[in-house]
Amino acid sequence: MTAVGPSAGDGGKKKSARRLPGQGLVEGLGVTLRTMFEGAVTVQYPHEKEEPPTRARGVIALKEENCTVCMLCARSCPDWCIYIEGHKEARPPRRAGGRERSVSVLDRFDIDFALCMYCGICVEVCPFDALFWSPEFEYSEGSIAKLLHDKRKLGDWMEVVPESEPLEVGAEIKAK
Amino acid sequence: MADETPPEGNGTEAGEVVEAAEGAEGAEVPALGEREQALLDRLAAELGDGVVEHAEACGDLVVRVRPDSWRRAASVARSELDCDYLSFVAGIDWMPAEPFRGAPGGEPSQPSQPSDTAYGAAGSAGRFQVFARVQSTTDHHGVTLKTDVDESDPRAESWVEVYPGADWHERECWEMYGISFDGHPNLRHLYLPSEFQGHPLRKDFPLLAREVKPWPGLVDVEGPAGSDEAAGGDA
Amino acid sequence: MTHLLAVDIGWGWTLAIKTVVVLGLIPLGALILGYTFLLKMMSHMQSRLGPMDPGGFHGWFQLVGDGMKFLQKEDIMPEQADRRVFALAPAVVVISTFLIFVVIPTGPRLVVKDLDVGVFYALAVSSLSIIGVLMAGWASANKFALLGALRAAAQLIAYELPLLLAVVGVVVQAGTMNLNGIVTAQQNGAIFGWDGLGNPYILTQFVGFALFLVAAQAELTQTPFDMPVAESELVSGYMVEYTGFRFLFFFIGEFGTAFAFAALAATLVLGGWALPGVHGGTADLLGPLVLFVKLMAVAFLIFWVRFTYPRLREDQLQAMAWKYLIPIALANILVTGLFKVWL
Amino acid sequence: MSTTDRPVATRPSAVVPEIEVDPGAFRHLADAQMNVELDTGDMVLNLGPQHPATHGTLRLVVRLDGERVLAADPVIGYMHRGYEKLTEYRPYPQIITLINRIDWLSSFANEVPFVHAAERLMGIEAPPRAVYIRTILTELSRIATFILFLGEMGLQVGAMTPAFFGFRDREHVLNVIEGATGGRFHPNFNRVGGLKDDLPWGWIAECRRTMDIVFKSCDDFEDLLMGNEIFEARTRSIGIIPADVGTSYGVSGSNIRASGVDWDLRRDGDAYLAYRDVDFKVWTHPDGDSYARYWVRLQETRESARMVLQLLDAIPAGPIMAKVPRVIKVPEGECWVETENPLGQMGYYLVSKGSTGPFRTKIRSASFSNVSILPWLLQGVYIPDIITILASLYFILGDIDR
Repeated sequence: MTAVGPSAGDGGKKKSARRLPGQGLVEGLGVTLRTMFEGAVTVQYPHEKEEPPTRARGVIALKEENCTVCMLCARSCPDWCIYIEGHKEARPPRRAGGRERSVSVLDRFDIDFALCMYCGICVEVCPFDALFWSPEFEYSEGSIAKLLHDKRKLGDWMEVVPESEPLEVGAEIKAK
Repeated sequence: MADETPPEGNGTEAGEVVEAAEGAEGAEVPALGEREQALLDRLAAELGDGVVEHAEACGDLVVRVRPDSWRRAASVARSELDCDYLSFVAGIDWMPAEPFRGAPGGEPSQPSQPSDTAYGAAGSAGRFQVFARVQSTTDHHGVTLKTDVDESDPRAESWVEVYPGADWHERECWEMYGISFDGHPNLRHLYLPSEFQGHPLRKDFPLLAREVKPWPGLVDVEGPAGSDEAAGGDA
Repeated sequence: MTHLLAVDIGWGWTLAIKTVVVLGLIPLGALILGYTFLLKMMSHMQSRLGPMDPGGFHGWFQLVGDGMKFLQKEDIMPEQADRRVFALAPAVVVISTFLIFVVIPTGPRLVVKDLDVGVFYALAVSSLSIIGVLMAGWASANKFALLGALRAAAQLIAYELPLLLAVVGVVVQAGTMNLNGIVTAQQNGAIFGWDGLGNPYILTQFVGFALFLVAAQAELTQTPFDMPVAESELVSGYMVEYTGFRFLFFFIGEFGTAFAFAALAATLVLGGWALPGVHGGTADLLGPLVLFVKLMAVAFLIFWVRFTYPRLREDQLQAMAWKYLIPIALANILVTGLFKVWL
Repeated sequence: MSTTDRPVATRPSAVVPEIEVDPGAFRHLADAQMNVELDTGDMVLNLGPQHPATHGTLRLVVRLDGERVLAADPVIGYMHRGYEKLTEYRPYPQIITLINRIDWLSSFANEVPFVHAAERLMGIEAPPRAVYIRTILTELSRIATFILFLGEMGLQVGAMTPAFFGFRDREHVLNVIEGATGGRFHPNFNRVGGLKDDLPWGWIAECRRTMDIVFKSCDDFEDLLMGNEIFEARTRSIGIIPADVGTSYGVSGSNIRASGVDWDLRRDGDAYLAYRDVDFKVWTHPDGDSYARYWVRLQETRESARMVLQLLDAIPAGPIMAKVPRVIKVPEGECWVETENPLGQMGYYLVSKGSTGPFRTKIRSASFSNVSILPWLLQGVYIPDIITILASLYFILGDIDR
């Protein structure tokens, strides 16, 4: 391929045609006038809402029962914005005569959404399916400090976690 | 508690772990491609013993030249090799990084580099190196040039005369590594405020963001009294 | 106006009414233009809706709210500013706008002052605003403001001439500089003997009208001639240091002048207050409305161009004025004069 | 312009260095900062860091004679985040989300060369389906970047409407990107060895529809802005970059193609992504001025949309992730990977010592070199031309400062 000038290509709509003086000025006016009657694209936000895609990374929800306090998400976080504390509790054995179990109990699970980069690594690394993405986005706060959300709040967001969606043609269905 | 590997709670993928292929370079220098060999030959013909060592890195030619041939290498690359395009000039500090105090290597949160000093492709004479890449926009080849920089008096020849675009790159290298460039008209801070102390990209310059906050992995689960079982192993 | 609604009132009352009308007209005109074109037309041309909430219906209250917000704001003055000049500048700009309205007729008798040299006067006072702009730029002690003011001065002076020359054609054709006289001449004129519509000079003076619009665009410092405020270069030019109600003055001045120029253009070439077949007292009553409709049409053109085009460069603007607009205007005058003499 | 009587905006207390005025000597304004006395008739104007034309926090100290620029000195670093240092403290998966933010308008394209470098060192290859999806998303991010440029350029030369058109039409492209990756601006969708997820159902059809919008949008820009005589007057022969000067400064991408250099890494570089399977044209323009840069980007937007349509037809079925270890360790070695990003040549020189994170990452970002030509380019132009040139070079501050 060789260098081509503006008149040699086929990409422009009308690039090579000799144009009348002032034609561009009139066409410009035409575009704005046409747009004026085309109708707006604005979504009047508080009155009407756009539906974000299912995959949209809006907020991280926590399913507390599944969490085993393994700290994997906290360590994988690029920002170190997840704070986890927990303790061990002894539980009676599942079967009679079995060994006494020791269960990790989550005391604290905070995500600082002011620091969070919404990268989703924590959701991805969680081996126990305790973290989920939700497209929910309406949780702004008046101050940055209030963006630190605890496990109760994160748990509430489990309600808005969407069902997993079907994949496009040709995708290999991965068993999760 | 700081495990060598993350807790393999479910182990679904543990069996499928595939060992990554070993490094592209073995002990012996692999044969260069035809085009790379031609480039190297022309460089060597012009620079003579200015060429110290060469290597191949992922299909690219890496040539280490003597510090006093550094600018000459640039003009040869520009005039003889048709490398009219300067991609970048940068520095590198080969000093082993301090081991991360939070956890030993393998942690997902923070990599720990090996503590032995190993020099990359085409070797190095010491801690600091300057490397640069020039390319040809017509023949579509490129070469990475490296030169050694004395640690006690880090300086290299400037490329600004050959490639005016080296100006900012060398300024960046100067403030980040403290490597000054002889012949640079205007070596002053590029990114950092002029009163900044230190050279941030040197390996002995700590990353403050990682110092002021405790590593989240350290805050660990306390087991019930008498239990020394690791956390996370139980589901 | 002394005989308005057939009531005789003393000169003191007349003066008071006139003052209130003129003083009220400018901010009102600025509001109407600002809302209709800046907020709504521009929004829709850009696929937006613009403000929708304030006031309920399509955000009509938005600009009033903005104005009130400006009044509450702190009056900041730069430390290095020339304080008196800085404070005076916005007033000078607005006053020049007020003065234009003195001569614009809204009906056969509805005019504040029916000057014999009305056109001349209107264009003369409109250029007073340059002084205000220069004062603002100089007094702000800001380089951007200074650059903007100097650009404004150069530009406004360069465009006084085409503006004036563009109008001369109309004056020649009407045979009077009295604005009411021009309107009457259009109303009583005839197109090739057909006088159903009168003879709006836009038909014969189309070139003059186009020149007037271009020059007015430059006078108003609107895109494509908005270099003095050039938001992407000079970040607002001479008004960069103004806040609060002083900035509001500039805003009113900008849109008020646009209102005035649109009214002037409507009067000069669209027949002003005249509606075919309407005469006498009815014309006095309907006149303001007719003029308003016509000036909105002109303003639509002005703002349509403003929201569509990019900005020229200062030197290109000068070249355009001296190389093209002035020769064309002179030619227009010549042709008009020839027709006037020979026909 | 005479500014002799009154110093404008200089503080009386400032220490005033004596500066001899010799236009040639101000090639590099080492110490011509803000507080220079104006006793010589020149004026030092400080554009930025907060200025509407600098896309963020670029600062330009320009020395003016009237409105003519005698010398210009770009001051960068107001957004320096030290990514090269940060990468040394993070493992590979976390770095992908970081480098998203280098050129935030085309985040996806930033990720590609990095994962490529890691993959090459590890000796693995992403499966074909992943490669195709990567290519599509890269081109989509190119379209998103350029559409914004096509409007933004209008705003910088004074036309407000095109900017809104730019945002309006880019929104469709961002929606498509978000639909697949979950992130509008920061997809974080690449993984070493493949992709995070497969495409959602219906995405291909949606993407096709969006390409129609893109074509229409390009036509709009051509009518509204590029064909406009005023726009031509503002951009023709403004900021001419000769080809040899451009390359020696490292100017790349559309900027250098607008100078007639027929060099596109998608076609000319090491084979990467699926570009070898796509039929596309590399657009160049001989003029090298601002208009040429706009023209080239407009054509490239259309070309990218055509490429996306081709790629959508040809997506192979299969897995989207190669077999990679659970903890990614890149073997010892060095690798240079460069890609044709929307803003130009983006490259990573990755040095690994066999750990879970890189030992050194040299990030070669396009805007850095593109902007480094400014002191040369801005000499002798007028103030409005500065803005035109800045806009036509099209840089992203994050891409300069890294």
